[in-house]
Amino acid sequence: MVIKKGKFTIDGLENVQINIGKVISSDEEKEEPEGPTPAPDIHELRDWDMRLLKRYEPVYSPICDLCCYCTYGKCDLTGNKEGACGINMEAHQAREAMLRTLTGASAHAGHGRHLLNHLIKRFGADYPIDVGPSNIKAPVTQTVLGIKPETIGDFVPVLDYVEEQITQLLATTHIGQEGSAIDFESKALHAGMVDHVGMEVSDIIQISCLDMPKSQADAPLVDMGMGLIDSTKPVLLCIGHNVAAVTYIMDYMEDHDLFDKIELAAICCTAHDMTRVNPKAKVVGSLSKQLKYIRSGIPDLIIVDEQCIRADMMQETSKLHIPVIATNDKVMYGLPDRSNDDIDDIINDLASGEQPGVLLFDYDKVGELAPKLVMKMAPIRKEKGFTALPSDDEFRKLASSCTRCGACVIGCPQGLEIDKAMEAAAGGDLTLFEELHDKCIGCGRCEFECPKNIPVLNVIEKASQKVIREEKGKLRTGRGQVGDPEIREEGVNLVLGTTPGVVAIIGCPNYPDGSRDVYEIAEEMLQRSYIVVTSGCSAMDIGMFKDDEGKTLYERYGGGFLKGNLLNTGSCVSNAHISATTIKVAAIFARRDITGNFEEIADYVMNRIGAVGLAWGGFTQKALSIGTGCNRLGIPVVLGPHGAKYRRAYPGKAYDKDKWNILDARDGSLHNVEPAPEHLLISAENKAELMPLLAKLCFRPGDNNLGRMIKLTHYIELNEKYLGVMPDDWHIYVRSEADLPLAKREELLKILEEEHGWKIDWDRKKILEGPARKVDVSFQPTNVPRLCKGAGE
Amino acid sequence: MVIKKGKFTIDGLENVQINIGKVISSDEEKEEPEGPTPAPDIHELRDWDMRLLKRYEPVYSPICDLCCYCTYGKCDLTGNKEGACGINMEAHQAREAMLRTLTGASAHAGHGRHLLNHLIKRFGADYPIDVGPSNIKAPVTQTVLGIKPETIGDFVPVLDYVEEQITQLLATTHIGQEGSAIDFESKALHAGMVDHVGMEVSDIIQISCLDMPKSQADAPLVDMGMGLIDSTKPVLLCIGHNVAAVTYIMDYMEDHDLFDKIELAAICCTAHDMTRVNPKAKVVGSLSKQLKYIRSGIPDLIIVDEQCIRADMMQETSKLHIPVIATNDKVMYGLPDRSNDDIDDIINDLASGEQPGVLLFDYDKVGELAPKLVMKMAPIRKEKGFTALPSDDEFRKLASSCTRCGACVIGCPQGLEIDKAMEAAAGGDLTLFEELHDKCIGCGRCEFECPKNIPVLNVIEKASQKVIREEKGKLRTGRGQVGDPEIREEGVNLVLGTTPGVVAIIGCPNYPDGSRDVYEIAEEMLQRSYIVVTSGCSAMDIGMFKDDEGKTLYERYGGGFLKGNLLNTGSCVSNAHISATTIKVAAIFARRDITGNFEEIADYVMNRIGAVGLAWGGFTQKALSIGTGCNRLGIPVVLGPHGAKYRRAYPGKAYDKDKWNILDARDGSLHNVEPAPEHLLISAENKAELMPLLAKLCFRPGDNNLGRMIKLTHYIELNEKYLGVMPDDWHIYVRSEADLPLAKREELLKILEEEHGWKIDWDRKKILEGPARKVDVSFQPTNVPRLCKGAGE
Amino acid sequence: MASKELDTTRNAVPFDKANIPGPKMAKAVKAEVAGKFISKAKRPLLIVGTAAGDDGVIEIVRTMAGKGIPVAATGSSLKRLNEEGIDATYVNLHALVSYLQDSDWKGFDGKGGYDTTIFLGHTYYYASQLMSTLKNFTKIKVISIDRHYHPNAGQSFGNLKPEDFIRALDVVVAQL
Amino acid sequence: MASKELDTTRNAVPFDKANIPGPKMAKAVKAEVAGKFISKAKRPLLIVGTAAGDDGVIEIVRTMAGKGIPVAATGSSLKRLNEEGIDATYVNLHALVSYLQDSDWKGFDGKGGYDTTIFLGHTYYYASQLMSTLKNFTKIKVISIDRHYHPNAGQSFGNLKPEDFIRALDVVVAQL
Ligand code: SF4
Ligand code: SF4
Ligand code: SF4
Ligand code: SF4
Ligand code: SF4
Ligand code: SF4
Ligand code: SF4
Ligand code: SF4
Repeated sequence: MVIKKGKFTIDGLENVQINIGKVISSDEEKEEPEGPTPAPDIHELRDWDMRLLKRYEPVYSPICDLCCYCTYGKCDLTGNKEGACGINMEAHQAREAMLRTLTGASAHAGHGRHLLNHLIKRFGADYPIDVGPSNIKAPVTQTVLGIKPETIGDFVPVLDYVEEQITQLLATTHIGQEGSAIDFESKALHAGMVDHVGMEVSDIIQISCLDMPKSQADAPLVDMGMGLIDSTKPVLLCIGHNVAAVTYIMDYMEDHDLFDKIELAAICCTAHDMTRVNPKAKVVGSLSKQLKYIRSGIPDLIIVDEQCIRADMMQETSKLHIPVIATNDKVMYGLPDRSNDDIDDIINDLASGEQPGVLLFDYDKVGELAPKLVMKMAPIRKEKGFTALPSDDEFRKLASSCTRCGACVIGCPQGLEIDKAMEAAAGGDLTLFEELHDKCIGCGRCEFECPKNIPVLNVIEKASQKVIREEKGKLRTGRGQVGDPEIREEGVNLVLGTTPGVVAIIGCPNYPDGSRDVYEIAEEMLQRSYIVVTSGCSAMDIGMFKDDEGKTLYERYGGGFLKGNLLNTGSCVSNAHISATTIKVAAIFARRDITGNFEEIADYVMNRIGAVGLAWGGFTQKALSIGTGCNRLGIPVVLGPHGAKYRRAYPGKAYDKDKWNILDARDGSLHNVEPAPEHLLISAENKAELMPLLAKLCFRPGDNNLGRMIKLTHYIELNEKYLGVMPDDWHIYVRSEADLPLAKREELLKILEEEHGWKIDWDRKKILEGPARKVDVSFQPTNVPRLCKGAGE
Repeated sequence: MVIKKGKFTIDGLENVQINIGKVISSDEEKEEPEGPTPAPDIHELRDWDMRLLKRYEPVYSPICDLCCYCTYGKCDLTGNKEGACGINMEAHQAREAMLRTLTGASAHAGHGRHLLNHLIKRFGADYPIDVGPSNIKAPVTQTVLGIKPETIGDFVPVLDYVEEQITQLLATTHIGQEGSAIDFESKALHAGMVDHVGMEVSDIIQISCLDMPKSQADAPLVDMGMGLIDSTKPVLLCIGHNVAAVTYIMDYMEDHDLFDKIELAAICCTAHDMTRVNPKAKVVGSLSKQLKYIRSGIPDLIIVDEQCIRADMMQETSKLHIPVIATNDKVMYGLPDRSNDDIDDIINDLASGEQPGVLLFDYDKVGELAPKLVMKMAPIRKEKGFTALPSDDEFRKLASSCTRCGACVIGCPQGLEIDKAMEAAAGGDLTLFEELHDKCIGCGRCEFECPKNIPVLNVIEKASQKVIREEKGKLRTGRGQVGDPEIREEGVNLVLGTTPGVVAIIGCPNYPDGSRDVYEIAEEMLQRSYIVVTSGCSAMDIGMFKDDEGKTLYERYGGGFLKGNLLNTGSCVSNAHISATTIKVAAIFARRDITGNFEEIADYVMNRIGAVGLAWGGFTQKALSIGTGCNRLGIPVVLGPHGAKYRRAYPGKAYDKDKWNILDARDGSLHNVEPAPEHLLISAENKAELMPLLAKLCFRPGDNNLGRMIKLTHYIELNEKYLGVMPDDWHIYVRSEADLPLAKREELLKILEEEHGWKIDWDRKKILEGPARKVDVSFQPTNVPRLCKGAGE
Repeated sequence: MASKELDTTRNAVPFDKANIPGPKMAKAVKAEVAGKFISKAKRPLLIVGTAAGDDGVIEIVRTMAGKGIPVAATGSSLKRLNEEGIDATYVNLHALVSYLQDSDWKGFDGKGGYDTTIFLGHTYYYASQLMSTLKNFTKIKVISIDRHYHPNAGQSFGNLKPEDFIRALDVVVAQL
Repeated sequence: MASKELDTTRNAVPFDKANIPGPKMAKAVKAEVAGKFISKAKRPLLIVGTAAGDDGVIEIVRTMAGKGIPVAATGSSLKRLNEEGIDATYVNLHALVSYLQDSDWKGFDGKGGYDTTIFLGHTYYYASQLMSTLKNFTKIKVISIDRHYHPNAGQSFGNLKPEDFIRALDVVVAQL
């Protein structure tokens, strides 16, 4: 008898429903012991959190001194006062940061659940997981929950767990719950962790069911950029994150040979996922292109699903007669639900403008209707030439009507000097606007401030037509996970340090100084042989710039998990593969048991794996939760300056020696070590400050000499390059002369002697005295007492 | 073979886990057809919401003109501008109100899940539900999910559903999701509905497992009030909402005959639930007593669980050497987890003050430790006389040191005139403070504002010792659901109107003018034969006042579901029984199918059942979610003036005739009816305004003449009593002379003729012309087209 | 007259310290200015709340009503106003602002909406919230002539001493 | 000198319109007052950010450093300051405020913490957030002598024209 999962009834017992759970094979069972914390509740990893938070003490930067959670308030908490419920500023800020982290986690989990319900309906719960050549198929899930899913249905209890935790955590933001900042931090870290579970589920199921690249280093390159969309064709634009509905459009277009006739393009993560499903689709760009592209009037039809979609969609599109089809109940815009109506009726109502948009939850209908409608709309729209952009004449008039009052500048979140650009443009000089265009995130706030009602964004876009036409890039489609074989190959380099580190450039386009930054950051780190991993909007912006030969970074660098490679994991939810990669290194390279064993793995990652996250333009709650999840796993994260508005960071205090004691797992002995990683969550003000910081945050106590030497080289070089001097703390990362870069060894030894008073044996070029600790190749750094030999005896 | 629920393995197939789900008996199956929306997703009841919201258009009252959700912001939305993400003020306010509603829902659901996990572990998933003499055991669950749970384990998928919905809804607060205010309202209503499910689960499982009163009209009376706690005994104070841990203390105390030796008292809903489990426990009072009672220094030990607990607990208690035991991971205060430690060690550390508090998740230990510890603490503490209250001398000095600067007044959420009271007290007159004491919600904000560092609350409490000593009341312990037999008996009176309505006084003590209001409101409505239902903090405050004979309302009025009775359902989660009662009326009295049939039931409730909710001091997110859940079910709710800070209400526009068209289900014909209920969610400024409003909101289109006559009588009388005049809109509720109160009929007919130009046949005392519509006894009012005969044909 | 010493623009901080709505807060105005402003309104509505118990305030209401400004009595103020013989219409304040948002509303007299609302005698935090509705979602001008500074009004007095309050109101009505 | 016409207290609204933190916002001060205030600090720290590119500003930094005020260079300002021969210590601003919160921190010179921080040359929104930390969680005085009004400082200039800014800074250093 072959027993399979599913629901059964027994003859004669029709009213009894038998559910057969997972069928466990005996050898599988024995594979790996379950760790101490499968599916942990809020408090079960609290000890680990407290270890982190004792070292990386939270710093709060309120963006508001008030609390408005309940109607006892508003309460003024200025100066760490207490509100009417007794909460003080510190705890409230921690609560706020937790709530926003949780919001991010819920966005991913909610997306995952929607997709899971949909894919189970479409493919069945037994549909097998296939992520590529990996035995560890769901590393985050396995580490957090102790579950090893084999089919997509196995993820149902995984999301049950995530949703239970989200509910518990949201409950703690109610008045009169948690009163302690530090415990809110622990809860935020918990939220971040479950976020990575939710993301992993979301991405694995879509990779498996929708045949996306499966750990594919050479995933196809796709066209990207406003300059590459052929606006003479009908342009069907998809916006959002959840590819469920859109796949039906692609299938329909394939079946009906429409990819030549229709320009299928997308913005945000739906663009990633569409191109992962079918690289014939095109990518317009990151979130900041959204309003700009709508205003251009080019899209003839817009399909939205969920997340990072302009809330003013209907206001914007209806003016330009672009019909909108909303396909997800998270975003309904007050539109009528036409799911049960006839396709032709809907098309007529939309094409005539009778309805500016509709809800359509029947994806078969979406698949058929969208191509038909866009082909109907395009000639109508193109004939009328709908666009929000001013004509040349209007442009001049608008620029001249500006009084340089500066209201727009004060309204602009980037503080861009629109007034000056208007002045220049009025005089015929567009360069200021062209520069401003890349820094402008396309938010539209300026327009609400202008007393002259100048449509500022339209003016910017009009002025930048020349540069926009040149916006042509390439994106390597999301490759999904890093495969086990790649880990086996590269793990050693990473831990030895011949690969100096992994820099994960993730998140959104709220950059302080335009999108070129992320390109330059990636390029510099790639040239230095770091592995650069990317995803989401950053992955797109990185592909928008080219070298002198016209090549993007995706064309110049390989996509494998190898030093000096550039990996695009995919959409936001594929960020889970980044944390998963560190877990895999622990599992495969270091042979750690991962099942339900979060603390040990995080401890390993923090002390051994030189990976750092960068959310340079991160502004969403998702970027916060992704970062916070990385933090709980021991991965430091750097934020751009806007990130200070997340209200809380975890900087380290290098000068406080007590904070840098760790244990040697071999004997439980205490060692005072260098501050590595120095910070767990910190912001940087600009790219120049960021570069050496990234290098510094790749130091780990577990570095061997070779690795430390390489990391030190880059740290010193980047500091010199960007801050003009040797860093003033490089020496604290030196444990012996073997840590010193060969080429500079003598010079550095001299500095150590002269400036830091170290004792040097110049004959042997050896350090005799000075370093806080010696290197010991078999040192097993850990922050967790129970992991030490002899613990609990 | 008897098949039961549970997990099984089959011999020889040890690795196959077989879960047998609910065993369904054939006749049960046939009982009631499943309605159209079992376990509805966000959008499945949207049509119903749109019907509600079209009539009761949301009104937004921002408490802040900014949005600070993401780091694109803060954004200034003043004047309905858009933020950087494109959301406008209206949609953002709707989002905020949704988020806070959801927060309330998550608090209840999180509580429910914690309790369910705990009770399943303790009693087994098969433990049967027992709520008293009812066939409809879980009316809300059945209506919303289409599930009829029999055992507590049957609630597992119910909470899975709730948590999934909560996650989906929280996801929509992420940037770039819902952009429409009206759809955020629909989502808020969805959140409110699932909140009632979560509450129902929480209360039913505790009623069933912990042997609480089961639909018991004569549930025992218990002592209540600070004046009734014997402070000479060791005082063990429990605070919160989740009775899980506390039951172990009660069991231990029973087993060891300690109820005579220890004063076991509680604040907030834990007080309700403790006394429901064991009426030997005492009730200190509502939330507003919390800080006051701690400051008195009387408690020798405090046990906290979750919700509505002072966030400054540890700051307050450590000063007074009151140890704290935290028993729930939602509230951990940064305390050390001692769950695995020896009880005596913990006792020593707490008694010595070495640790001001501990976490203890092992409830067996809590049960034993708490009584032991409180007996150890009491002599120590009482000897030292710990209290925060000033001595007589200090009191005079403090009052005199006040400079009457008024900073405290501006800091006080109630704007209480502390400065004047200080002045009077300095002159020896305590009356102003005694008056202020009842209005003071004990929040402590004043103290943070005083430049002279006067501990204002301590001064208030000291000044009010005389009145506090007299704070002695009685509470009828929470009775749980209204039983089916009671509905059978009373349903007819309710629908006929001989019982003029149900007024549910629920929620928190943030009253505009002190707690006496709720007592007076209840008394007036009881005297008028309304059924008054209550719960939570309001239920307590109602019991704190007495008539001339020294009797509380609970002693004066019966506790059955009968006109002129006062029912305390219990703690916050027992609010679900209030909505459940309306569902039961629909099911039992009107024989409507309720299973998965939310819309039809809500439509019935809105048009037929004269029930109104009152959250007079509601300030928490839970009060908001409870109210919002009532709203979706068609029950209007009134808020106290602080409720305007919830940011959104649903007032009706009586003057806009188009809004008051409803259908007759018999033939689908459209009828313009009187505005009943006039509002769905509205605030009132003070009690005088409230009273006639409550009466008015009991009107329903389905009223027959007798019911309308009685309701009209009370409406007119209450208006005259409190506002001094006949209401100016009483006539619009008159459909025929039979609607007019007998005693006043002639007088009223005259007014109708003279002031409103109606035509009267004075011989027959009949109205010939005037009313908007005639009464028709078999009119079947509905707002749902598909419920009309012939619909869809 | 005494207006020289009376400066109603002082101490213009929210009477509830935490009630800071955002960048747009009421302009603190002198009593004369408030009076002139009201006198210029085409369709003013005086909204009198429950806290209008003081005799002095009632006299002001009487005067303003006498000058033809319609009076909406919110909360339970109607009782007192009726006792004083002042003509007023009861309305729930929350409902009233929803009517005011409705461009189709014809006002209490059926002659159309109001362009200016004048708040007097209100529970501070309650009125503040409902002014917020008018501020953010209507073009209606909101002037508070209450004793405490109302950030959500368009114009307001600062926080006044009781005696200055009545003096200020006298100055206001003198302009009508 | 030109201080008569120069009023640095004007236009004291946040340069980011929505940056209204609450009831406590920086006092807008005159340049002389700012200068005197700084001169009275026992342990001042000048915090210079990346936006301090203007020559005029650099000269001010030089002067202040010359008067013995230690300079913390945040962001990437160190490079320029070093090129200009101004002694400064690089520190990440976010990290710096965390050090300043630590009463055990001994400062860059090991002689103890700072009682006054002076902000100059910063990315507006970034500095605002980190001033918020100091404002809410320390007793350290925060004075912004940047060009735009910083509500989270204790004292700040209003929003100044570029030319007035340099004049104001001159007035400040004249007081040292
Ligand atoms: S927390 Fe946000 S919404 Fe609340 S008062 Fe502050 S800025 Fe406004
Ligand atoms: S949650 Fe606390 S601090 Fe916030 S508004 Fe309510 S009482 Fe005030
Ligand atoms: S659209 Fe661009 S210029 Fe306008 S406010 Fe936003 S970022 Fe600034
Ligand atoms: S707000 Fe308008 S008028 Fe003023 S500077 Fe900006 S674009 Fe010019
Ligand atoms: S990277 Fe950020 S902005 Fe881009 S789609 Fe993801 S969450 Fe949205
Ligand atoms: S959610 Fe929208 S309105 Fe709110 S801060 Fe972010 S961008 Fe601004
Ligand atoms: S404790 Fe009482 S008097 Fe003090 S602010 Fe709170 S409500 Fe007002
Ligand atoms: S703040 Fe202090 S000094 Fe001022 S009136 Fe209140 S109690 Fe008196």
